[in-house]
Amino acid sequence: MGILKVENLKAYYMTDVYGTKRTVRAIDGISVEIKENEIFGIAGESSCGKTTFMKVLSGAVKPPLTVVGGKVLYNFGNGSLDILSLQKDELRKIRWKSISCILQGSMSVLNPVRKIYKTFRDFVEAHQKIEKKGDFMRQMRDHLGKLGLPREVLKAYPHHLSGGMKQRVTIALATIFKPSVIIADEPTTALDVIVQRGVLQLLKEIQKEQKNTIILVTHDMAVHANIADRIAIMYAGRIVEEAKAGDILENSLHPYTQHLIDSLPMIGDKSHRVSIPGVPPNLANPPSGCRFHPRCSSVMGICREEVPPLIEVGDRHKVACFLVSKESGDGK
Amino acid sequence: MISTIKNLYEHDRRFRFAFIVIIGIIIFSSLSFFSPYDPDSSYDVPSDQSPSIKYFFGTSSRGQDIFWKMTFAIRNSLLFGISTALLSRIISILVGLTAGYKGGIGDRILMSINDSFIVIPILPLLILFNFIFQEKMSLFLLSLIMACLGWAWDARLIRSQVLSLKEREFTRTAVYSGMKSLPITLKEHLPFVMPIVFATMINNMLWSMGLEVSLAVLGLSDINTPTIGTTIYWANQHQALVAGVWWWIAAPIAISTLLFIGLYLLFASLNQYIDPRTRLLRMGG
Amino acid sequence: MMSKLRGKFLLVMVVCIIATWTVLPAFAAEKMLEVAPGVLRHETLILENPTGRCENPDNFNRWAPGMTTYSTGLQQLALDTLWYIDPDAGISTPWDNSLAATKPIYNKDFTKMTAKLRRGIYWSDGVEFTADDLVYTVETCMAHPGVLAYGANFEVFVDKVYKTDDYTVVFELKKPNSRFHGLFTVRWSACFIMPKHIFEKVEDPVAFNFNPPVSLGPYVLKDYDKAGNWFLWERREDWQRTSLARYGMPQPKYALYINPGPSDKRVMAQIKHDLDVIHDIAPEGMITLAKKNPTSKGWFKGFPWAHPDPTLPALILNNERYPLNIKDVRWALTLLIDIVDVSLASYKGAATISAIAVPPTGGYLSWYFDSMEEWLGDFTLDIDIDGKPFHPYDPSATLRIAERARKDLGDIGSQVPTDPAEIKKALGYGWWKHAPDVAEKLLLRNGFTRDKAGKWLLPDGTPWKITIAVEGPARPIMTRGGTMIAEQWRKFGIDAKPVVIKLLWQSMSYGDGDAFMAWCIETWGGHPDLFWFLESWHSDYYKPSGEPVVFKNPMRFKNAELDTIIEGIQGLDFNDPKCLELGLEYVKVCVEEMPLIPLMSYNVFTVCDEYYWEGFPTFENPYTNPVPNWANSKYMFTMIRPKTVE
Amino acid sequence: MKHGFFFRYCLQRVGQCLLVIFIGITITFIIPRLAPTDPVESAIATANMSGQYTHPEAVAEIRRALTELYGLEGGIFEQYFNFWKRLLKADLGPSYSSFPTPVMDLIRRSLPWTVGLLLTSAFIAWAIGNLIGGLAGYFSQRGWARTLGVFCMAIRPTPYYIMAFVILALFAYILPIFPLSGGLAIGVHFSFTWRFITSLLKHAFLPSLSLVIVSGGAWFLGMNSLVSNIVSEDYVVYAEMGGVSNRNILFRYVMRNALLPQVTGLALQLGMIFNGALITEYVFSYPGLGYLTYNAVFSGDYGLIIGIAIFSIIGVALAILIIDLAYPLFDPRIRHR
Repeated sequence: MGILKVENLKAYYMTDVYGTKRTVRAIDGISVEIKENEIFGIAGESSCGKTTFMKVLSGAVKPPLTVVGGKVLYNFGNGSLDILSLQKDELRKIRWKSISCILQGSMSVLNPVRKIYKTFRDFVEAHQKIEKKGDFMRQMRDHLGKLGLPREVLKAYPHHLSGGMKQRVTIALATIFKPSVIIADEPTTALDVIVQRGVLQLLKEIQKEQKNTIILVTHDMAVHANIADRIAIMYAGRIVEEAKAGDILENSLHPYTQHLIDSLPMIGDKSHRVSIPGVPPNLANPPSGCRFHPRCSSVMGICREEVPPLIEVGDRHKVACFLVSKESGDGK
Repeated sequence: MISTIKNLYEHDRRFRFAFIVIIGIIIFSSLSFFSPYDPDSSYDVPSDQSPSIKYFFGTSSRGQDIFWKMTFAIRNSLLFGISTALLSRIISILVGLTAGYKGGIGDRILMSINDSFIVIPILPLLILFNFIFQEKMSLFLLSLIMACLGWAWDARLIRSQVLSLKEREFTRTAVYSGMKSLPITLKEHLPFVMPIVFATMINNMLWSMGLEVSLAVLGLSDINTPTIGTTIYWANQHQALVAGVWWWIAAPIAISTLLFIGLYLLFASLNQYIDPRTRLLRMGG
Repeated sequence: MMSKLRGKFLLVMVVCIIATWTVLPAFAAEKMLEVAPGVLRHETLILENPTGRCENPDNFNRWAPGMTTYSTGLQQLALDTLWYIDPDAGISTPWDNSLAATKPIYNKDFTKMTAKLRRGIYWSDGVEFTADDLVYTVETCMAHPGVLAYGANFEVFVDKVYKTDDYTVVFELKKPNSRFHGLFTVRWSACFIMPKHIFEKVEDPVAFNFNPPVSLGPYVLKDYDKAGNWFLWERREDWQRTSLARYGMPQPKYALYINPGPSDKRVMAQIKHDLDVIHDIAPEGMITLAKKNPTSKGWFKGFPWAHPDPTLPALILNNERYPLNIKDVRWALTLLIDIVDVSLASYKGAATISAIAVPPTGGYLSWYFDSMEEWLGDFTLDIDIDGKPFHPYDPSATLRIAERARKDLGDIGSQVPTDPAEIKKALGYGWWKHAPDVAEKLLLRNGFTRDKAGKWLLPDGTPWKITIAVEGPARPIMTRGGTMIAEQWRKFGIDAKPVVIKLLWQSMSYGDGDAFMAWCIETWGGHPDLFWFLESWHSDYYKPSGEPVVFKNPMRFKNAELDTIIEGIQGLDFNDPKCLELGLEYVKVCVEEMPLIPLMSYNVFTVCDEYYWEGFPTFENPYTNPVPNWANSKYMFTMIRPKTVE
Repeated sequence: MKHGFFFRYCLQRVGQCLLVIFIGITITFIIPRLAPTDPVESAIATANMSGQYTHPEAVAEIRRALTELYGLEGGIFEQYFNFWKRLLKADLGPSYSSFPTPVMDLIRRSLPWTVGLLLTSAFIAWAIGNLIGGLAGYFSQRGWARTLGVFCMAIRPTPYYIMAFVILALFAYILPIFPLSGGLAIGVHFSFTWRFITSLLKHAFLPSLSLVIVSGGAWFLGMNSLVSNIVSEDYVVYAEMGGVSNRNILFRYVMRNALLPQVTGLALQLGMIFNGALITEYVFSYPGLGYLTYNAVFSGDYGLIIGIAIFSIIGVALAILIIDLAYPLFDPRIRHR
């Protein structure tokens, strides 16, 4: 089995403000399995539940977010571990050592009034005792050096660093303990293209060296194309397609995936990019049946009534669309 | 408006408490119109009677029924607070909108002046004012002066609200469509600024009524007009506490504390209600 | 982790609370055996300094302007002058030759006064007090008129001052003055004598702060607070070489004058026996003391307790303001006052009221009030009521006050006297009738009218407005009284309003207002002579409104008959019995004209705690004025005795 | 370049401070000119009232001498100019009730009391209010945090006078634990002795308590809401994910950042706290500026009142400047740029 198995996960935001009760079904039945030593990309438009999914994967579930069903099972080589049923102390033990995160908005994840090395020390100290300050500083310098960061960074405050630097520092912070799983949520979003490329390169190198699994979330298909081994496409709280990166990019089956791919700029392609018509659905009141049906150009009657199941159609290629399941169903 | 109140009333305990208290106090103060006694008269009833069925809050050493006296006192204090708050709102809206909209050097100058007014200790100035004006100092003049000194904090809040509004889509649209800045300010911004104006108004009332108590206790207010402060002043004049007429002090302190807490909770509750993040959740964005 | 943190937090809270409650009572338990290190409580008399906190406590130069330490014991215990007149019976007689050996000796036409001085009086630094000190004092003050106290007075009158021997000083006056000795006679204060040997060494006697003060009295300054809250005096080793030694040794080894804070705090302090002599408190405070502290003693054994100062608070009308310039109007306003309510409002009934323009205190009861009683009863206003002339005097007013007070005071109501003779002495002789009907007639006949709502209009049809200026919290009693009078007038339909004026004395001086709750009639109390205040009522000194008044005529009252009376007194010796006759004539003029509405004596609730000391002056034993800021209170120190000798 | 920003920040703060002083003092100059009183007559009237014998002709003499001494001459602009000229020489003129003692002397005598009371109380209130407010904001679901919140909600709007008065009545009257008034016991002088220190603390406790409760309540509420916002900041969420200890997160991440606006808040609130100190001193007869003000009002000493007003404005402005200049110590973003 893989390093992470998610079974029929459902996580809703439940709020009650001045009597307005709302349930936002941010994750509504996701099942996925991620293998060791791969870069797993998750793609989708904004507010499709990607970030929520990451939060649940990292075990950071706080009200109003509530997990209403399903399991998130990790396997770090000593049996499976449901991160959702762990006690706080147990969770603290596996955090950073086994699972670490690179959050969306990395610009503001560093405490603005704390020098970088102190933040590092806080994170390290939480998991192991620091015997000698000198040793610790040397280790950190080495670690940063490997990631191509100058040693002065340690003594700096976050506001001294550029966006790219901050992102590298965050990556450095997330990889101190060589964790098995790194969950990276939009790690490149706020960066310009050149810096973006550097950061991605860095992630790749780390993965190659540390042999860990990276779960990479971004709306940017170009990033996925660049780095991911496998890609899952999320739409409105569900996974609609999952396959190897090459399959998704060249042989996508779901109409939504096709739209995403079409919006990807190609070098030398001067044709006008078409954006997907319509807006993403309101998850507080999602459409019936296939959630993509209001925007789908190939919509059928059944799409409005029933939820298409995620079925395997090829070599670890899964898709949830009646267009496909009908075909393959017919085929059977 | 009604639905907002209903909504808040049903779902915010603080608001419910504040609403009941304030409505109660408003009803209480409007009882003054039915008072059997003139607010200025004394020795209408036996003096120094402790609270009883006949005299809810007891009677004072001046032979006044404290219950009825308090109805006038609360009414005047409320009117004083409201008039100060309304008058100072005019200045804060004017300064806040201008500074926020104009920006640049004008904004910087206005805000420097504004900040000066925030930090200048006002009590010594008010004492000086009262001292100079002596008997000419009526409650209204006092509220006018306090309005002139107490607008700055809220002007700053309004300005920051305008600044955030300016970044929004509709302002740009309005600018591109050639609207003049004043109409933009009035038509587009004011409606969004109004909730914050209302919330700060309550806070300003708290401030001005509190200061009035301080001034009156020092005898620096219009002692002939019954207010919360002058009631305490007269009780002190008659050594109510030492003489054991504690109810004379207790009544204004209890009612005003209730009123102050009510107003403050109202302010806190409204403040949360108009907070953009709460608003987002409320409207289901 | 979180629970650990919470645990710690709770622990800290608990420790804090326990610490607070164990440490605090330890603080409180500190019993007052010593007032200050080495100063034993039972050897110390603690008195209130009514000035409160002295803002410049380092300056003891009594003669310089702006000094505030006069009542800290300085003028009571350390300074001395020629003569003292006690407002009450006095230790032997009201008149006491203090530094002087005899009464003042005038020549026939009052242009020369000779003062004979006592021998054997020494300053606390061992230098003998002689005629040189007196001459030096007068000359120094004259050299700085207007800046050094009394300088201007000397400048106006003194032609020459010289000594004929070490114990005799002669004043040659520029013009006749039969009351010149008044400058050296203590009523509340007077021109005290400077130590020549100290002052002659300083460059500028105005800027000199006379610290530490060299004393001519029986005590010397031992210590004082730099913040001005307390002043500690110690009895001189050589107290026998002071003028007070004639009456024996001053008993307290130490005298401590303190600022005890506002009235309610003074009451608390006395209940804790930390304050032996209270200068003044609100009537409610007095009632509390009467209830709670059995050792607290006032001037009268029971109600009204207070010591009546020879000062007459009155409603001072500006006789130049229309319509107050009309005699009928002034009388109408008088008849609209119900003195019972005013007395209750201001003093809770504990006032000594007066219908005439002299204070009902000391010898004045027999000199003036007994003499006037019959005349007042016969006095009529020239208006007929039911065909008969109206008699405004009401001798029963005080009985009604006593009755109301008895009812209001509840369980200590029994302290209110019931014997009419006793009531008369304590609460006053009588007052004017509350007669709104007569007032109405007086007004109507002067063309005043009422509008539909019953509000009074002036003869020209405009609404009649009148303000009563009060001082507010600075003088609560008067504020309460003035507010009550305004209310009574308002009930009658006159638009009357009390206004708090912090600078009441100033605006009264300029005549800036209609009526003022204040006083301008002050007497010696122990001497029937009225010249002290009356001199400035002479039309020679009259100033119109807008110009500051000269001394004591803020009514701007001008009366030819009165001028004759004043001139008459001026030509008589201070002790001539004819002065009293003329004084009675003055009282009659004031009743006829009512230039100001007399109300009551300035009752001072001086309360003495007989816990450590006893033998304080009282109405039964009126050997001196107990009010502790009066320089006369020095006599008290020789008469009190320690109560508990340990 | 590195210090440029910091330098500009300082310059700006100093400029703001001077503006506060300028505006405040100009107001102070204008007010008495709206309805002038006559200090000469006030002095004479005060002497008259105190029962001292003065011959009628002497009154005129005194009047003349005083007018000359007070030096109230010249047109309005000349007076304004002279006003500033005197101020720059730290001369606030003479007190009229204690003439010719300079107002500066009287203020200097009272100032240490007010500064001592105000600084200690403001600091204690700030520290306690923020500490407890921070804890309560972080553990906002706990019972004690909610109880404290309700308590502070009730305290926060209470006027200073009422709070001070209730405390005085409770702890000096009903339970007579503390002295009713004054700053030191009788016979105690400034010295470093146990007696002096206990006496000082004992007398300062209640006035300071009343200030601490009212302003501490306000800091509590402010900190509480700041913290509840900051806990959802990315760096806090991230540190929590990283397993950083709760204590570290609470103090070094949450409170440390929440303190920044509270430091600015201290500067902005200082004027208001000063008002409170004046009232508290009056209630407890504490021998500072507040009590001096009270006396000045009742002795009609308007020279002194103006002096106190000017002094409080300058004092508060300077105190704020100090806080502003110290702010970079708390916020590295201004310190290192």
